[in-house]
Amino acid sequence: MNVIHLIMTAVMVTLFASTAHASGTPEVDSGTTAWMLTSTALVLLMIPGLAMFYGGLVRTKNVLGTMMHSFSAMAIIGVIWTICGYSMAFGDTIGGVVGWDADKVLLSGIDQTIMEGGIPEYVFAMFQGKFAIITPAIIAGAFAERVKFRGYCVFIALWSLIVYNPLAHIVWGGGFLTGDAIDFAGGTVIHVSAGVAGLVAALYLGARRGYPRVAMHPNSLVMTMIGAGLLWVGWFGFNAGSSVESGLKTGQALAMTQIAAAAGALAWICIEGVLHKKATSLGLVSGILAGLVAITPAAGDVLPVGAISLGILGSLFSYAAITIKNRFGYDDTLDVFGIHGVAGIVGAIVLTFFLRDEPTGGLVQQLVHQVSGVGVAIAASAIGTLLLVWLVDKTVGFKLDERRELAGLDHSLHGEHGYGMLNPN
Amino acid sequence: MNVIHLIMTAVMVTLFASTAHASGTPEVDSGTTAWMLTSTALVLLMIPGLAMFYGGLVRTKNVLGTMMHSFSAMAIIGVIWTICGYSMAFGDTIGGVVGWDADKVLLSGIDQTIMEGGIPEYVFAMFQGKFAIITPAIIAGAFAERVKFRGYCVFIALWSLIVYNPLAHIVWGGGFLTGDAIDFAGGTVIHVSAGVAGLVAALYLGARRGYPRVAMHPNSLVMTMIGAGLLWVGWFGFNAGSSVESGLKTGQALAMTQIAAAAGALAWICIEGVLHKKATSLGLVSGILAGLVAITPAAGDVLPVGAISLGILGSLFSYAAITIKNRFGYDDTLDVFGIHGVAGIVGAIVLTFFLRDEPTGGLVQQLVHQVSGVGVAIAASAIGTLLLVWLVDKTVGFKLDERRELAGLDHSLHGEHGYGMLNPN
Amino acid sequence: MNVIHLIMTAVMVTLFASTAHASGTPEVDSGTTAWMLTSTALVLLMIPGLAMFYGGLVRTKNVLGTMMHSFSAMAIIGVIWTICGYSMAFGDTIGGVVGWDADKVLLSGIDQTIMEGGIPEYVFAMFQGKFAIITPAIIAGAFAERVKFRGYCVFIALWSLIVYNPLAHIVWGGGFLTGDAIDFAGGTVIHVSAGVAGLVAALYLGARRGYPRVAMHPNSLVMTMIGAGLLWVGWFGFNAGSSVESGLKTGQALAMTQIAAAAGALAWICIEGVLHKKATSLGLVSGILAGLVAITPAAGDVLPVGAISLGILGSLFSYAAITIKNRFGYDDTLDVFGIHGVAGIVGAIVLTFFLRDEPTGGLVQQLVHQVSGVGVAIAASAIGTLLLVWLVDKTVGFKLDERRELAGLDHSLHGEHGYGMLNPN
Amino acid sequence: MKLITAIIRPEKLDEVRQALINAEITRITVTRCAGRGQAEHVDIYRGLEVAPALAPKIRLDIACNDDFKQITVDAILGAARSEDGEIGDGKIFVTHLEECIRIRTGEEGGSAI
Amino acid sequence: MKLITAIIRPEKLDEVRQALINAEITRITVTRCAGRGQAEHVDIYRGLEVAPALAPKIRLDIACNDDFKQITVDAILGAARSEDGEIGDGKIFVTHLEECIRIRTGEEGGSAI
Amino acid sequence: MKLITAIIRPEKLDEVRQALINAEITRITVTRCAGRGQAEHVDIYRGLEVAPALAPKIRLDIACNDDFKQITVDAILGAARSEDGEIGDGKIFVTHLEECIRIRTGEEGGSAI
Ligand SMILES: Nc1ncnc2c1ncn2[C@@H]1O[C@H](COP(=O)(O)OP(=O)(O)O)[C@@H](O)[C@H]1O
Ligand SMILES: Nc1ncnc2c1ncn2[C@@H]1O[C@H](COP(=O)(O)OP(=O)(O)O)[C@@H](O)[C@H]1O
Ligand SMILES: Nc1ncnc2c1ncn2[C@@H]1O[C@H](COP(=O)(O)OP(=O)(O)O)[C@@H](O)[C@H]1O
Repeated sequence: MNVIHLIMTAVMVTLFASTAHASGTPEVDSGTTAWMLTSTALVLLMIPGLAMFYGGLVRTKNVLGTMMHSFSAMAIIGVIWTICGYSMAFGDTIGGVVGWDADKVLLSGIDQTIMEGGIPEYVFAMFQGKFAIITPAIIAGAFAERVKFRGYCVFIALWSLIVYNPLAHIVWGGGFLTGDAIDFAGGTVIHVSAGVAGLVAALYLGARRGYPRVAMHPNSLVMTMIGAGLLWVGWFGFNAGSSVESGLKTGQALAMTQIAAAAGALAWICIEGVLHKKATSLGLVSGILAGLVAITPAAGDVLPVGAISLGILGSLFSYAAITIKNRFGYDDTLDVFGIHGVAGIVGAIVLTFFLRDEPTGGLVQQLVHQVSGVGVAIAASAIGTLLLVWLVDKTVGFKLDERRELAGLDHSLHGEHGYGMLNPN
Repeated sequence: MNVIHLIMTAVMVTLFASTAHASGTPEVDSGTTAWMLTSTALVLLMIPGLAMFYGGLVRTKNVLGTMMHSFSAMAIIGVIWTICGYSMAFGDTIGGVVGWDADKVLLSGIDQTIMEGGIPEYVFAMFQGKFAIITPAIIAGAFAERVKFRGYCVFIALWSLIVYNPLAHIVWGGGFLTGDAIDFAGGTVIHVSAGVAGLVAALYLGARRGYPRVAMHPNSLVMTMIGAGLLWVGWFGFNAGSSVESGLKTGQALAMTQIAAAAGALAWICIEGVLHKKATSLGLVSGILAGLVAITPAAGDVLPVGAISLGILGSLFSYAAITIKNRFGYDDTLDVFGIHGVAGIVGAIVLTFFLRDEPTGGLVQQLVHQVSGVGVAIAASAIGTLLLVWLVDKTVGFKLDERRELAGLDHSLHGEHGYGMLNPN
Repeated sequence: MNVIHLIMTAVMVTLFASTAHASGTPEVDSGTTAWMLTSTALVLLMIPGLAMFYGGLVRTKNVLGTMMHSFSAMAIIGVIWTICGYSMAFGDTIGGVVGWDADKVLLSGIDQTIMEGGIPEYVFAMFQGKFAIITPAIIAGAFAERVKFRGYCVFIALWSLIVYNPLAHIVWGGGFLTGDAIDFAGGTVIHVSAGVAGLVAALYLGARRGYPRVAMHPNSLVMTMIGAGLLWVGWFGFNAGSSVESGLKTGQALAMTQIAAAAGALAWICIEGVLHKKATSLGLVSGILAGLVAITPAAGDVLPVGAISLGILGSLFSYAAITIKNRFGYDDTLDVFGIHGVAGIVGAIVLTFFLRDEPTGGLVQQLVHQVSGVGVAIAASAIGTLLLVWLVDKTVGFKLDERRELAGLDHSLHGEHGYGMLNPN
Repeated sequence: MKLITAIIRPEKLDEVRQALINAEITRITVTRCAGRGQAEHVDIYRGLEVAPALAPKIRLDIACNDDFKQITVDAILGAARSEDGEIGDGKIFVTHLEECIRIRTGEEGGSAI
Repeated sequence: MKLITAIIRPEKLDEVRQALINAEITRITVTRCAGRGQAEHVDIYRGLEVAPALAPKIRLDIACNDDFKQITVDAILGAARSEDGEIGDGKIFVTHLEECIRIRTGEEGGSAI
Repeated sequence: MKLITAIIRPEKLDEVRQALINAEITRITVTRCAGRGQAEHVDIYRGLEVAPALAPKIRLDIACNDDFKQITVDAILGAARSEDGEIGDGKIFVTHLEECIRIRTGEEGGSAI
């Protein structure tokens, strides 16, 4: 075995001369690390993307306030995640419900850690941190144009601690669902939970003043479209990065993401074309989103036919959900539930029928897993959100008073105007 | 040979422990894969980039309609490419003109394939798919502000099938020109063919109502500039990704892209400075584009001096072409031919004189290859486009009627307004 | 040793079959190359990001002119860097002050070079070139809204040659400070030097007409926010790319960048919340920037606690500096000194107390190194800038005359309008 | 006929329009503008008088027959005033309208309003 | 002198300007605005009366001497009307203009128009 | 009372406002518009008459009492004129203002200006 040993050493020396580690721990794979670094940057790009997507859809007087919801999530959750979020989501499990690991608090013990796949744990922690950031930012769309900034900040901080971190732990971090339900890149943890949270919060807080009597026009569909473009790009990091490698699975995830987004977009403009004889730009970008959301839980595990189908079904169900919402008349400002919730649920459940490999327990068994995964996300998110919205509303206050809501968030909460150019100054 | 065998196995085990493949097929190179994934994301970024570039240049009433041209290309070609486009471009050749491969239809047979360079074939297919998407999106600029959305959709679908896929096959996919003409990243397949298609379509469809009598101002040069910035960034994926590796050739392509873009931009503002005593922002970004287009076919094969020269020549010829167009008076709305066509032709031909390595057949021989490559692209694109424009115009209709053209695409075709903020609502 | 030799050969053959090089020179590491390519693209993204950030903050009439400052830096420095900049910064040292290397002129001798870390030298040269581009683009904010375009172009060209290239050489390229002061990603070379240059130029050129009597409102905080988002994303390339690897150090740098940006943003809105009872969007994005600038010199060498602290301190000191500036009343239009200068200095000095590893010479010794690094940057930049501003002002002219300043840069220097949509045409 | 021009706070637009509709006045033209009324904020900055910044405002133009003038003015007054009448609430200007022509039909005068 | 204010459809701007130029009226001021005329769309949404949305419009202001009034009005009427006169085609308002001063020269009155 | 409407160059806005403030006129409404005055640029393009492009302008509306009219006009005239009075400097229109109502208080007439 001397020869083998020599060989191994030679390989190590040749390959990893630059890294200082002993050969016992996993070595850095520069390629995988490169892709995970890139993915982290791409998912970060989704935050300005979301800010633009949402920001363009509200009324002119609320554009900055709405963008602030996304940006402040970067600030607040960015810090919380560092302090304890990562530890709660990916620390040693406490009863399968939440994690904790003194070493991961303030990321203090992972400074030199290389993970199994060959990437520094910091990169994984930051990649996951972006998911923690984007989830509350998505929720914000449901109660856009009518909440206090202070209340929002407190809400997302608590929501992250009480809903997101445990949920991420349960599904990904070693909690009681880890490994059963297929949720490749966060269909349930992120989109279903955000969609449901949005719905609950929108119902609790009530509609915007004037809704639906007063027409509320998007201030810039142009910006919304660009935002959707950035979201699509960023989603490559979101889904393909969730493979935590740079190989076949990554390629599969990227391809399915691309295909489902295109199919979703195409489906939506076809629906509109048939029903209204007009394809709208908002429809096209909504279709992109629905397709992307629907493929998220499935990206690594279905074939192109599945991706096309999920994209189409995502758009179909989201379109239907929004139509129905208009009947119910509750005010989910930017259709967070209609798109993220519905397409997320559709994706998480329907993926069962398009899996590349027959699931080990059989289709029915898997379906049960999927449904229960979705169920847990819905339940956790609904209960947690309700509690928190109530709590925030009763303490710092959540819903804006009428005067400031009518005056607009930008002016009354932030003392600014989004488009100074409109003002002949 | 026992030792060697042991060694090989050890190497395999060490390096690719995570991949399940037998050692007979090419193994994934995580680094190359990382860069190709990134390139795919970067080229995707060019679509919103192009939407912004074009969108900012049209009149306010057409901004969404123009952006929809880019975005709907993502949707439509994204799906078509999955279904049969990849197969037509990169399948087994049928007479050197078009490919076909049942295995590539719906990408059904490439699910586990790793290509020679060590990347999953999915990634290559998606990377190439982005090129198929962007080409018709570029064409759209030539007849911006005056075509039906439905007609446009049908047109690009057919154009992709009848012109783009065969052309890609001929030059890259094993067709009759593969290997002769140097076209590193699609100077002829993409830019020349798009430029010519734009010219033909613009001539067939005729000018916008009022052109050139009525002044037609860009609605947002700010957006156009940002779009140009995103295009530059995305072009790194476009050109450097076309090396399908992550190594020396990639670095060369990236460097030349950067240099030519800078040189093109500088050249254009110098020309304007000399001729008009004023450098315009539109000039600067046009120069960026001209430089990028000119270097596209050459990015992997020239030295920095060549990149600077191609950038400058690209701008010079494009500038001249646009000036001449203004004399002729035909209405290529956003100068697709003037920039993509002309700079593409210049780049494809002039690169011969700046090649790193003396071409095997000698300069003259290579020049002939280049010119015939360009010739084929021009011929194929011109004939195919003419046929299709005529066909679409006679069936679903292509040119907008006067009333809806004057009212603007956004309102009359999509029932929306791009800038709601202008409306005091 | 026969066996070892066989092994080495096998390894080489297996791993680098695709590269044609002899085994004597460093071999390409496709993973590291992938990340450095990506980083280059990300840093390039900072230019449109900066153009948006700055562009949104000026008055409507100057939006294009301000964006042109960033974009023309891409054009001008992009070409200069290729011709001689890289040679001056990274060539063989001449007295420790500036470099020169005939081989690097026009990048002519690096066409096939693979550097130690396994990346093509082209990639390194382009990555560094982006830094050379962004530094003058940052300065431009200090005298936004009041300089001639021609003067600006000449100024940045000279500044790059006389200040930036030597400074980069001194600190990174083998000059007299290389290796002493810790400046991971350019805190002193880029941000301190740009900040000081901005201050000097602003003082020399004097205030904008009407300042501070006339209220000068940002034309689009929406655009400024998006720009800040892109800057954050791009900064991942800036900092994590500065590790020139794709491994542990890269991950550390990326994580610290993310954490400091979040902490800076959070700190700033907290300060505003406490002092004004209102968090502004401009405050949030200023905090992002301050945090990013402060972590830049430290990104690879501190722990998360340090990143949080530097982020907070960056915001605190920048906030204070801007408040004080308002007292002094000099006109640093976009607070280049207040943010880049101050946070850069804070970061470069304070990092000493948060280093991962005890510095070899002890804390005090290191502090001296840091302070002298900062001192050199300040001195070099201040003297060089003063000289150049004076020179440019006396020759081509730098400050705009009153009529054209009041009319706005866009109209009077570029003959364009940024927002055509405002004009009912 | 009268042309009633009101400058109001942007945030009051919805309320004012609703009040006008309630008063059966639905025809209206709205323009974005900026203004400065009572110059409460003429800051002194190091001895310099600062031109106070313009605040965003909304301009309403309503053409109406003489008998509708008071109704219109009252509707606006009622809805545009902030809680306890703060500076910046705006102005109403009334001018004489000589002619009014409906483009669609060419009708003139009171019936064309 | 008269001040003619026309509210027209945005898509008609080019045509109207051309018609005015043909009638030798080239001086004009154009403003983006929004409006609602015949309130055809007062939707009822679950029993609530919906304030109809404002549609983008263009406002033209033209100062002219009295004898040019009719020419101007006719030019606008001719060009601004949609094919068969649809709701939303707009209005023309005419008011009396007391003075007109050309800033460049300080000229006043009819010659300053 | 008079309603003074001035169309000026955008770049002159700051100067004009300062001049008005110096003349103690601080109340003002400002609107972005576009216009074409002396049609100096009616280009001929291959025999076609080109509708000259509209240039961005700023519209000021100032309501004032009769005795302030001349002061206001003079202030504008003084500040809005370009160095040697170039085409495009703008116009001042004066119309009669019948009523003026302050929304905040409901005051009417001269004191409400
Ligand atoms: N005399 C005036 N001329 C023109 N516009 C005026 C005048 N007075 C007020 N305005 C407009 O009305 C808006 C609100 O004025 P406001 O501050 O409420 O007036 P006041 O100080 O008389 O109460 C101003 O921003 C301005 O646009
Ligand atoms: N009485 C009015 N006062 C103010 N603006 C009006 C009035 N009537 C019409 N307008 C303006 O003219 C535009 C078009 O009106 P339109 O629907 O054609 O009027 P009508 O219903 O009388 O035919 C409206 O959007 C509005 O801006
Ligand atoms: N008769 C008019 N009616 C409406 N607006 C006018 C008129 N004359 C001038 N204007 C406005 O004033 C602006 C400047 O006009 P200008 O070219 O200075 O006028 P003139 O040619 O009479 O000197 C124009 O762009 C237009 O907006």
